[in-house]
Amino acid sequence: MLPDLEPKALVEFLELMLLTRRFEEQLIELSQERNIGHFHVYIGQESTGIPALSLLEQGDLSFTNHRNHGHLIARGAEPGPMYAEILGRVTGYCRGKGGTLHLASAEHGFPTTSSATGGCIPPAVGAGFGFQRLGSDRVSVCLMGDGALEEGAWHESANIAAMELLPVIFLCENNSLEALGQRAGEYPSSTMAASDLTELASVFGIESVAVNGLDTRAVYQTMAEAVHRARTGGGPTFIEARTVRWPGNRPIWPELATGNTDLSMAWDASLIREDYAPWYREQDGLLGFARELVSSGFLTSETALKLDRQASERVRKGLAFALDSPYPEPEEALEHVFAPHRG
Amino acid sequence: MLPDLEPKALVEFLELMLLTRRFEEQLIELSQERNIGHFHVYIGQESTGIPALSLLEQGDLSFTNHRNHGHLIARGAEPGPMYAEILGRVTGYCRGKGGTLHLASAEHGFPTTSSATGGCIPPAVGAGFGFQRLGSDRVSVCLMGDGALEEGAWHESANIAAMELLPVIFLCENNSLEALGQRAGEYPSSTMAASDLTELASVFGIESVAVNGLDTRAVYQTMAEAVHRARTGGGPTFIEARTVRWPGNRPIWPELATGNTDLSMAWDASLIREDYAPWYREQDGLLGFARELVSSGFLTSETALKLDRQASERVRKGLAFALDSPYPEPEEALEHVFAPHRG
Amino acid sequence: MRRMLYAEAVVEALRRSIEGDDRVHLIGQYFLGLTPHRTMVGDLYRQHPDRIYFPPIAELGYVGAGIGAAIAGLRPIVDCATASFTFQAFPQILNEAANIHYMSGGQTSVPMVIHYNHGVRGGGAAQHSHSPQAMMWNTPGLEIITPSNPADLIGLVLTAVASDNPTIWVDHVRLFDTEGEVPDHIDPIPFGRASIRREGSDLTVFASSWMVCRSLEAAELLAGEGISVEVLDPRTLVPLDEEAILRSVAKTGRLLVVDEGHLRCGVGSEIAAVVAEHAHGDLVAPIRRLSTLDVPIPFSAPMEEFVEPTVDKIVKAARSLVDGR
Amino acid sequence: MRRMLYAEAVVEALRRSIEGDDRVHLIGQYFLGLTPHRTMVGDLYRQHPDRIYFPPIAELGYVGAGIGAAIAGLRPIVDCATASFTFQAFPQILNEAANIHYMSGGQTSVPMVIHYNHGVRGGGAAQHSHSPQAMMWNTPGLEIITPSNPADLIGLVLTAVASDNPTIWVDHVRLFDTEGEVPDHIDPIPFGRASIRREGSDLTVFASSWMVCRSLEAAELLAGEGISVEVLDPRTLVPLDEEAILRSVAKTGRLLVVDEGHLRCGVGSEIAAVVAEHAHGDLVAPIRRLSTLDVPIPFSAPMEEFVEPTVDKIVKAARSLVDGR
Ligand SMILES: Cc1ncc(C[n+]2csc(CCOP(=O)(O)OP(=O)(O)O)c2C)c(N)n1
Ligand SMILES: Cc1ncc(C[n+]2csc(CCOP(=O)(O)OP(=O)(O)O)c2C)c(N)n1
Ligand SMILES: [Mg+2]
Ligand SMILES: [Mg+2]
Repeated sequence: MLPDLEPKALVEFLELMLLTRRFEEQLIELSQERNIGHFHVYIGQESTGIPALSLLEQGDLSFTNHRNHGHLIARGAEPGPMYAEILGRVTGYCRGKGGTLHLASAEHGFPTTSSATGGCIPPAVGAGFGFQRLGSDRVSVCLMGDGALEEGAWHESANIAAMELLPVIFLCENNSLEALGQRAGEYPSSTMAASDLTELASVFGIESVAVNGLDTRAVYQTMAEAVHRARTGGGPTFIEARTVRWPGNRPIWPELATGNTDLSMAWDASLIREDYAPWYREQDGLLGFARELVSSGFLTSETALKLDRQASERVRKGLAFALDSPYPEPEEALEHVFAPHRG
Repeated sequence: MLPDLEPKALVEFLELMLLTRRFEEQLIELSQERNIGHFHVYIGQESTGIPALSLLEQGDLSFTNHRNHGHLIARGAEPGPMYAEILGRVTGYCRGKGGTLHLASAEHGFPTTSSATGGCIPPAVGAGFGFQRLGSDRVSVCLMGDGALEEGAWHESANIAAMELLPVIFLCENNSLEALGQRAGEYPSSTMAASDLTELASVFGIESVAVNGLDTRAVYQTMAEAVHRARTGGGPTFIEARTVRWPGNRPIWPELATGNTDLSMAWDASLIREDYAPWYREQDGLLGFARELVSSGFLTSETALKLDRQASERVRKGLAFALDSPYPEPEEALEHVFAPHRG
Repeated sequence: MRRMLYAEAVVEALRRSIEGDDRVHLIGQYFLGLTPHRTMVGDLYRQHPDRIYFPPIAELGYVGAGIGAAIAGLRPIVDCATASFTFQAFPQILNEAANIHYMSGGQTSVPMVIHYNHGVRGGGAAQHSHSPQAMMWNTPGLEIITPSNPADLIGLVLTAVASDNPTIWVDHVRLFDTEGEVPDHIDPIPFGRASIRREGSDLTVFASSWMVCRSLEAAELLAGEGISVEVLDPRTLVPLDEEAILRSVAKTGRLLVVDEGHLRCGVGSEIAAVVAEHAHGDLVAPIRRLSTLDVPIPFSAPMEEFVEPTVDKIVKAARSLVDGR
Repeated sequence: MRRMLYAEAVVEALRRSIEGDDRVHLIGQYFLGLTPHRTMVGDLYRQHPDRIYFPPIAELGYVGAGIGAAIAGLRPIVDCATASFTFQAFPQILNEAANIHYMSGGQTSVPMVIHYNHGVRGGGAAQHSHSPQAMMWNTPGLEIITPSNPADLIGLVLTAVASDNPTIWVDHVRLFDTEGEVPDHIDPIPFGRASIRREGSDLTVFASSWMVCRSLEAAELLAGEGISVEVLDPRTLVPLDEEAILRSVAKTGRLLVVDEGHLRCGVGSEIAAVVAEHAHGDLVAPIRRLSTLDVPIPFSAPMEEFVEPTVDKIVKAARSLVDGR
């Protein structure tokens, strides 16, 4: 279902979802032409991250992980400096020091990005602690995968967040429902014995809820409640957003298994190919959201296609910017080890 | 209540409880005469460890922690080499290398003792893994405090034990019910948000049960079921045994706050002093067990006192043995870094 | 000038930090370990209850929380108690705190202090006697202070708290009972400036933290034998005052590195390597390292003493370096 | 003799270990990282499904489980994948595995192998490029093997698996594509015996793991300039073949230590210190260390290359040591 928002906001969600999708499809294509190294894509999770993160405000902080592209775009990061970072250019958000694994943009509320599984959890909780002690009403968002729940860092940090009623939202994107090696029906993920991930949080007394990550309305509402709770001293919330792992995401190196997304499949079922029919019909949150927008009359299919072309165009320009950008001087490697001492 | 066992077995429990108690009282007295360093006592937890560990057999392994004296005695370790280890003598179980923090006796099923909080948990689970892979029916016991549940090691290890249905018993002795700084009524321990410790295990699908650690029958039966489950492939069990922290245990350095235990208080209420009356009456599991044994007619008070004298005598001899023992040669420090390579 | 116990200086440094900057919060409570002095931290807590947080037994979680708090605007001082417990927090200290400024391309800083008590404390045995300074130093991105006396301690902590970088504050419970002169007004001490704690001409002894005290004691004894020892205290390992070390070695021609860590890849190895690389021509004798022997720390006192660098061992090593005896 | 890829040798070593001893079980599956070779481990799994365990993302938990399993009678080979993830397991590796034999007074042994892939792999950036060998070596109680070619790898792993001690098996993804001769019959290689990979008279280059390959390449180039380089591969850091190092330095009079870890308190510091202490008189030039620069590893390729020890840097350092250029 669609969130209860002005059409403008909904259209903006679509724009951001399209931007994320085209950004990553472009990246995968690029990776087939040249060796750009290992990276992780957010394809299939856009319907979670984009509505959820729309609720944040200036000064809120988000701590994401290796699968961060969609999170940054959701908060307004630009394709150009994102690509530049991923391609190791000096015009990247981290001046080429971080790459895709550590893509961070402080101006968009991403101070640092850890790609150690579970690595972002303690700092995310700590930012909540900082806000609380500073008497601020800002909130901290921990953007974690289901796999991060297997790390002890989760357990230690959840306890601290719960004990201190910290303004932290754990947005746990569970994309392992279809994980290879999963004991289907038994475990939500391949290596987690808990049969319901939300219980891993509620055991500490943390408000916990599972939502269908493809249902933008559910995601938006749940996140809105969580943000409100955090801002008003109500403590942490754990949200498990269940999405389906994109078929192209199965191998370690992503492949465009389902091709470049054909947005028209959202309203023209005849275009849906047999090979990945369930994906196009039900599992791709972007197609689902566009389908709802168009069928509810918020948008015509023509406008949708126009927005899509605009997104592709922004992505194309961003990539061109990145490819035109220089690499950092090798000596820049010596900078930013330490911040200078003042005074 | 008393476990459903032959009188002989029950009397043996009393003997071991007395041995543990006198062993530690003696140690505290010694620490007032000379500096023997920091140590942790098991006083008040005897009614848990002694019946529980009586269920183990040759080849089973136990992984204990800094509060280990009662565990070793429960499995038949001798006061002499225990004292010797605590006093750094070469006749100690670890030849003076471990001390009280790492008191271990492989022949009694204690291969190594970690005093890092939570440190014993992963190896305990691993021993279960080893037994399972070897096709053996031996079991592994993890002897942990409630505080160890705050460490991430717990979370990671519990998941592994649950996923693999390992023959592991987590015997978690919760002595924090009276902990200083505890938010009484809210949290069972001072720094744990979970309001029921057993849920920290059951969330993984581990069989979990809380027992009154002063109720030897409950402890014995629960442990018997757990051991049976482990031996027969039924997987892990978590037991929270709730005991009351001994008043002498409040400061970091133990003090004989309640004096040397006067066993007669078990049957002669007139001897109970006002200062720590609840302790003598209800919270000291040793007195409680002796009280039940005598009042149920399993034992006369005279026999109980005789056993007590025998325990004190064993402890006295053990201490004399330790004090008579030499320190290791300083050069022994160079041994046992590595086991030799063979062949 | 006042005379002050080192333990008192720890509390004064914490108090000045808390009272001097609203953003300073303490996480953890075992700054003074389990020593009798620990109650002084309790006093501080009673005076500033909203500035100290007592975390769960979750070093990884609470050190990491300190990182996030620093990013959000606090300047936390996080205590790990016994140095060995920092291992629990290594993923956050080594892989997050040390890297964040760098991998964000300078966008984000982590102004936090991480305190621990290292070394052989007497009966700590294998699991409570670590000196992980070498591991911290092997990790670019961490500043490291190793105070050895009350005045330095206060000045260095003030700088650490003002620094925008994660700083490791290395303490030793055996320092707590030592005394020193403390000026009435103490300024922050800039990092990277070694202190010559005793001047001498025959031999340079490099030592940090508690080993400075033992080295000074040894130097006094050696003076009685006519051996003139210069004791150099780096005060901070990161940054390291290489110049001061090379200057001293140029003067004395001999170097003994005393360090409480283990030998292999230790602090002593680094100092020896720096001098071997840059002062080869100045040396009239081989460099000598004196560290804790490469065995886990044994519990029993005679063995424990056998493995650590003692005054006696320092004296002997110095003597043999100077006299060839 | 067969020619074999290093990656194939990894699988052969694992297979021989599994097939040679029922007690050997693998915990973890990323022995070959995420390289294309990784499918070979999949084959092994299909052949011996009951001998490999795929653990959760819980390095502390599963490395610790390996310890307990070893105590209970297995001989586990535990894979931590990328070396940086060993930090998660440090409390178990450094404070349990390394100490257990010692603190139990020899009662208990921990016969396990812990495998990781270290170093700069290309784009791994700050959090996936660590070389924690120095930290492991700073911890008494751990054996460390650092193979650099297929034959050594197999022989060293056989010894590691037979050893009753916890042994760190250091690998490097950049080794996987290298090739080498492997005898048809390989015996276990005793620990503590360095291998002179190339004889030379002007300069000793000490290098381990992947840096051996780069050093050999540099030596070949230097030979063209008339500089004769001896390349010494220790094969095991613990135990260390000090004699072989001192013998080589006695012959050449010069030492260049090449190490992929960070400089401070690194493997290179240790080797430099050993030689400075014991071969001072043999040196005709100062020791020189070449390590990864002391910055977190940057992502972007030009910066990454700038910080690591390259063939070019080895050549230049060697040249300046020999010629004073
Ligand atoms: C400490 C650590 N262990 C292992 C890894 C290797 N690793 C990279 S991504 C990943 C899976 C994480 O799963 P999840 O958190 O669910 O994220 P997803 O990739 O599914 O979005 C793992 C194990 C790592 N990066 N860090
Ligand atoms: C990793 C680590 N952190 C902190 C400590 C300090 N410490 C020693 S005992 C203890 C309390 C442990 O509580 P619990 O497990 O309940 O055991 P109890 O002493 O109550 O029996 C702590 C925190 C430690 N030994 N190891
Ligand atoms: Mg996932
Ligand atoms: Mg407790």
